[in-house]
Amino acid sequence: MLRFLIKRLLLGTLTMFAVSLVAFGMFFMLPRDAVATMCVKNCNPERLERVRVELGLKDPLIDQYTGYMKGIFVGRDLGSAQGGFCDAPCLGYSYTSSEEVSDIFARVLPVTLSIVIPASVLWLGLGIGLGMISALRRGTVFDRLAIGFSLTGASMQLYFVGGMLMIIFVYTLKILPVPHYTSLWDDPLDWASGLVLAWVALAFLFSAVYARLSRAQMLETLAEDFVRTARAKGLSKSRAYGRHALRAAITPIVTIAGLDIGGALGGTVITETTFGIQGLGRTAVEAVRLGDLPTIMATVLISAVFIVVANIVVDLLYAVIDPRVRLS
Amino acid sequence: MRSRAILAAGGVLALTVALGACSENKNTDSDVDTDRVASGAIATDPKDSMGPAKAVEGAAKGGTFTVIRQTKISHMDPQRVYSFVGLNTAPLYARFLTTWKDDGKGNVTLVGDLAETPGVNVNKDCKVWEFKIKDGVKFEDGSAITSKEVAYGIARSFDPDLAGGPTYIQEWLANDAAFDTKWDFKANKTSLPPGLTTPDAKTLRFEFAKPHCDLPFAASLPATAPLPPAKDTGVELDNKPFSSGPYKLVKNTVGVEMLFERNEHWDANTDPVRNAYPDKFVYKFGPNAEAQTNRLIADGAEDQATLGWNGVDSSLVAKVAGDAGLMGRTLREPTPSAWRLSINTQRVPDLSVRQALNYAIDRSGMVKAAGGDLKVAPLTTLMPPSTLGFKKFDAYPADIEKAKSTLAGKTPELVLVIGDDSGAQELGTQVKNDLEKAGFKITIKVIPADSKLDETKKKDNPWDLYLDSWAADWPSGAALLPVLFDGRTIKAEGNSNTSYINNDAINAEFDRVLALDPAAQAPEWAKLDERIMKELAPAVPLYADVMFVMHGSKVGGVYIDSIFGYPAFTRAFVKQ
Amino acid sequence: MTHDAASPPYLQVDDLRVRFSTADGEVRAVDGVSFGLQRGRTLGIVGESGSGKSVTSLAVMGLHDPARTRITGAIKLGGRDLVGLSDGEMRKLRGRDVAMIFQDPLSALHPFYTVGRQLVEGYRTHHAGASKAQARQRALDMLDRVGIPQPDRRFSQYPHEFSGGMRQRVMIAMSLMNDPALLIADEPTTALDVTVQAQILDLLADLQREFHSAIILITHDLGVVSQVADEVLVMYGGRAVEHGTVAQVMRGPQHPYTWGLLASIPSLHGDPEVDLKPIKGNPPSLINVPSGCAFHPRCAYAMKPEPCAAQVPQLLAVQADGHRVACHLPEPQRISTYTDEIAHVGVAQ
Amino acid sequence: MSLSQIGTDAAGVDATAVPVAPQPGMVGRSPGRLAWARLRANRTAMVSGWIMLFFIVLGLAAPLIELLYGISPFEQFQDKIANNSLPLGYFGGVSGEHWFGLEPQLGRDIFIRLVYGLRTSLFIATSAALLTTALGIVLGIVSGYLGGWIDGVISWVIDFALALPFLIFALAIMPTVTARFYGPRDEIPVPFRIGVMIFLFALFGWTGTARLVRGQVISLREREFVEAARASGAGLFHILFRQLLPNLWAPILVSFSLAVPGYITGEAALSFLGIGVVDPTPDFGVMINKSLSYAQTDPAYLIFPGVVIFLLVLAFNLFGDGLRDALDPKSSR
Repeated sequence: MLRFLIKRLLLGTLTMFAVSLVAFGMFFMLPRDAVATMCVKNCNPERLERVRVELGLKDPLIDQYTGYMKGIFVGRDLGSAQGGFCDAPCLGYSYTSSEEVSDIFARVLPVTLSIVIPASVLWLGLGIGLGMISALRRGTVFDRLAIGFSLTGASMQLYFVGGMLMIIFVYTLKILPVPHYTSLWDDPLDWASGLVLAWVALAFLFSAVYARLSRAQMLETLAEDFVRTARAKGLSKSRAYGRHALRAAITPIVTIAGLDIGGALGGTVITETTFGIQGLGRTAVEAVRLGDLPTIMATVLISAVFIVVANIVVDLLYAVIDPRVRLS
Repeated sequence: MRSRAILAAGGVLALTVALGACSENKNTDSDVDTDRVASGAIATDPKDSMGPAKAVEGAAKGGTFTVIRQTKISHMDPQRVYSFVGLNTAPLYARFLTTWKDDGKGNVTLVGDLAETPGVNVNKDCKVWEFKIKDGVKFEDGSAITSKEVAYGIARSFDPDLAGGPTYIQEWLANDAAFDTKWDFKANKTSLPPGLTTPDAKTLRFEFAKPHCDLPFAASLPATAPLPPAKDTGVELDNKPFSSGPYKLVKNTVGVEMLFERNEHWDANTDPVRNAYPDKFVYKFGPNAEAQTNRLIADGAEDQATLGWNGVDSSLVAKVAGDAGLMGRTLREPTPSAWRLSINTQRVPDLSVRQALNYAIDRSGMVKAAGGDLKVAPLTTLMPPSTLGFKKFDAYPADIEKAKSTLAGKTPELVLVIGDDSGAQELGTQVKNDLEKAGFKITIKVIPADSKLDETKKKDNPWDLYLDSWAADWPSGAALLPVLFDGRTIKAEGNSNTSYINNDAINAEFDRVLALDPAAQAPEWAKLDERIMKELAPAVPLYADVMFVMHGSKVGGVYIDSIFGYPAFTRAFVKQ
Repeated sequence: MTHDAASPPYLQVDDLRVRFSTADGEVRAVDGVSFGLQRGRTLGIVGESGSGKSVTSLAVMGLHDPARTRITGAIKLGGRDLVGLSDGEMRKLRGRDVAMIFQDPLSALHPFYTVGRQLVEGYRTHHAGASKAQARQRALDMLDRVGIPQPDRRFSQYPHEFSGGMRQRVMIAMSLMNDPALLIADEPTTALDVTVQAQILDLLADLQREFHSAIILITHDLGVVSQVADEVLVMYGGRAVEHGTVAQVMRGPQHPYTWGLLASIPSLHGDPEVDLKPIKGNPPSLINVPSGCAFHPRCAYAMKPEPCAAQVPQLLAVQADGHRVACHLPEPQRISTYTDEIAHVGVAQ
Repeated sequence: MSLSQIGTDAAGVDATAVPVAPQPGMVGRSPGRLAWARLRANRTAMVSGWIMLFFIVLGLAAPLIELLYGISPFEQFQDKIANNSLPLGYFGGVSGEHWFGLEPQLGRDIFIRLVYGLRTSLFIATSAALLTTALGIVLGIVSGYLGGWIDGVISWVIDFALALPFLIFALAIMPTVTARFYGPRDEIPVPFRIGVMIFLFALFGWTGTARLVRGQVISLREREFVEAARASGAGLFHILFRQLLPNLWAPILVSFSLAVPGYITGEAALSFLGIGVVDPTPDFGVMINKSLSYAQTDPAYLIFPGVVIFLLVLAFNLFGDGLRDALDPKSSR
């Protein structure tokens, strides 16, 4: 078990390293000049060149890369134009927004978390609940409605659902404010009302997928011999289905849920774009558009960390749930 | 059964269809005064530069005025402020050498802000200028503002770390575009740049190698804000500027919110333009134009004293325009942001082709493609109507047949480069379709919007046509025509003359007019505008942006400033 | 055998019919089956897949989905009719009065729970007052009883840590936790190695002597039946086609289908030159059961069209005591055909 | 005709209780024919199949439809646009001439642009699904069958590909690649952009199929027929693609059929973000992106493309589900 964990962690580190290399390489392949972008009206070639030197963009790529990575672990000096020494974990100083990238994160990460966490609770609850119930009530009207719901949801586009939700609830019924982000700690009610449409849209789409998945999984599990054994022992339906079947049916769902949530934490670009909320996803997209290397690196790394960690967590969860994994 | 859910979804759609279909979209008249003519003067009487500012009718003191904006303000350090939002926010917490008295309708007067008058042209040759600092002007800590702090502010704008702000004064003092190599601020923090002196605590003196009659204008930019050397925190000043204006920044959550409260040491009697009615100003960042507009349409309790900086979203223009009640809470004025289709004359040397391009563009379609007549106003001149001395003319009235005959059977193949931002793509399509009707063959090249900006500024850029905009830093033709069309300034990159036109006769005209007294220049620029269009046709003027902003029901006193075309807050108040 | 022939049957099934409604039509999985079974006796139910043998046993357990299953007839357990009992009532019987062992012990045990937990759970379901320790002791006793070494250690292991035979022993231990009067073993040895098969069958026989329960052994293998059962019920197409003691059915089978089953048992004593004879054709659809005798399309001796393809043969007693057969062929012909053509390739008892 | 196997249709406690009893009529039919027969019997799948076919024909026949409809996707009708840049008239300018109305601003016809958008979308989705499936099959089979370090490497690459944020990379790769292949004055041809999109999908999309195939292969690896082939000295290629692959076609076909609607959505999403197809090429994602901000003032602009893409994806999903049921009756239904 410990060996397994160590192996997973090592592989995860390797993945992160590879991701950082790719992200770094990607930036230098970009056909755009971040420095030229930074200057407004008064740029001349000499000044641009001096800024490039200042930012270290003239150093060998290897030095730039190691410099950046060093910053993450021990911090580094960014120069007087970028606020001097930057403590570890230093994610660098944004070229375009004149602030430390970690400050940008402190601003946009809560936004993405505020979208993803409630939405995932909603979609997992709704999706798994629907799927399980419809599997147990196979063939009933409920089941058919649930299938219809999940197929509709799985075929919908987030931006379309989002647009329609806004037309209905914001513009026509006027019962919700235009989607926006407020800090949960400042005003919980405004936080919720500003994000609820994003949650609903995400939950609608994802829960459809999870309803389908968990229905199929539950049906498969219900057909398993051990469920019949449980019933044959005289266990009640609720116990046989609610415990024995559910526990077995939930494992593959945990895997997918882990990866989905991990991926979503790395940025819900389309959700953010649809609802006009500035989270990690849009920040990343804008950073790429503007060629803002430190922000690109940091967003890519953060979202990769989420995915890699989610992967490891899923593996661990799997081991907790399934003794066959744990003991092999 | 499965279809039932689909039916239900269909029902919701049908509902919204019904909602959408219940109103017919018709043509409406916008009442933007696109033909207003600007008038301007430079105040010579020191009384004009003294406070207090003229009271605004119906205004009351107190309350919190809120501005919402999509993204944070890139720089708050006055020496680095150059964005429109920065330029119009800086007056809250900083004072400059000169400033504009502005009625919001194009009638402006340049007055002294910290200075008693907008500068004295000592030898009448525009080479030596003197400013006398007013008595009783103070920083937020109560210390007096003298010519020393103003000079220090100008000096620190030489620091390459503090880039971003305008560079006129630095370049004029150093007589070199690479001013920071001429004088190193970091190495000489206790001295002043060449040509800048403070003979006494009241006097600031500029001595230039060449005449710069525009100095009083340039001095109105926030870069002339004062700063005591002890309060210079370098790049950190961006987050916490040291106030010389009526408000001070007391809380700054970068990118989220800024809170300004009164600076008790500011004296209204010294200030000719700032009324400073509200007790507090709050800037909130995040919501996009659409969200801002929707909030303001709703006019909820928390948004009644709020202004949406990013304007009425183009998607909502129709909604706002169709509702007289909402229109009553909007400001709509043409701005100095003028758009043109630049023609790279290095690649399109044939004047007849450039003239044909001019004939081929149909501005009424352009206006629709750009979002309607509440977003843009058609323009046939290089200078926008907000320029002092503006005179309307149309050298090439839109006419496809005329365009064809001007081309005389030629079918020029031209490449139009546009950015990948969504607005630009519509315009690109519009331009392409217009031009192809006249016989051009247009290739649209889409590149990232931000790199388009600097790529087209490279002299050897490979494109023929591009959409460009220019907003002058002061409403004088001097800040527009020579900047955009003087061929002698063309360098390898970073050009504003993106038409790369270089005509000796015109260049000579620039020199002649620039040497005139600022007041005398105005009509000359208008004549020169027409001459450039007729003789060189280096661009196709398209339209000027219309500023169409909305505010809550308790907002008063806000106007669209005539210099930059953005909401200005010097007279803002919260209705009680 | 210690049974008392005069005692009333513990399980009495009368004219049991089980039907499922499916999208494709009604499945007549069991169609009029009757039999009785006393405590201490073992009944082997034999047939191919789809013959209705498993459905019969599941009907006794009450494990069908009530929404889609129609059960008619009577299933009397200790005098009480199970047909029509609510799931709640049925639940109390399951595992206590009737227990079941399934074919594949690996899939029949929950992979995520320890063996001990699964045993204890069955016990405590029916012994509400029992403490955990009591239940654990009972489980250890049962594990020990079914021949699992080191029950203490094994108690906290997971099913995948057991071998196939050991798993089946666990299943048996689980079924015995509550001293059931009736034990249904659905193909308990099919998934096991031959040597292990014999051990498990021996174990079942031992346990039966000890606990004096009735056992229904479901299998497709007449050979298995001959080793442990007292009686045999041969099913085909949802109907009983032959019923009698092991001796009667094995020595003098009278239904052509039974002959086919017998012929497919490899025999140590038979002529090695004669190939095994699988029954030609496929089992019948239970939605469109062939008319008349369901076996007639595959029966080499069928008298077509009348009466085999037209009339459903009744399960009628033959001369020998208690031996019943459902076949239209005249009894003498059945006896002679068997002795002349079939017996020499079949099993010799 | 009631041809489906009765037994395996059941689930829950009945599943193993009901005997599998194929009908006499089915004996001797190949699994493919059986599946086809089951598919034919599934009304939902057939209806969605027809809708799917309708969309495909519509897309393929786009130029013909343009001819009949008489309006090109690039033609502007700005005389029908009001000075607030929205179409004149009711519901986004719907009229006998413009069935789905006009786009705001430029005034192009929405119907004909949707027809062409369909064509783009279907082409990209189908090619991407084909490519990713092929890639996934090869890597999945190799990884699952060979095991060992090859499996380790491929599995790590899968993890790695999953850890890369797709949209960000797509955003970065598109301009990089186009800059590498085309000069600054060249218009990027639409087929090239489409090609890059397909390539992007292939680069990131093969992992799902590879995982699926790998799992299946691992379970098949020790089966007799593979052992037999191995014992008889069959080459690796033979075992992988002649022995194993034929046993995988059912799950592969299902994953392919469900990948197509996935890529329809994906293509629209990329274009929605301005990464994929760009104006003036007609495209769903581009249209929806633009229409989103008109949700209040011109909802028709959002609704027409939104509903079309929804129906398209729904038809593909329903058909894919039907196909899955037909190929693998034990699954969900």
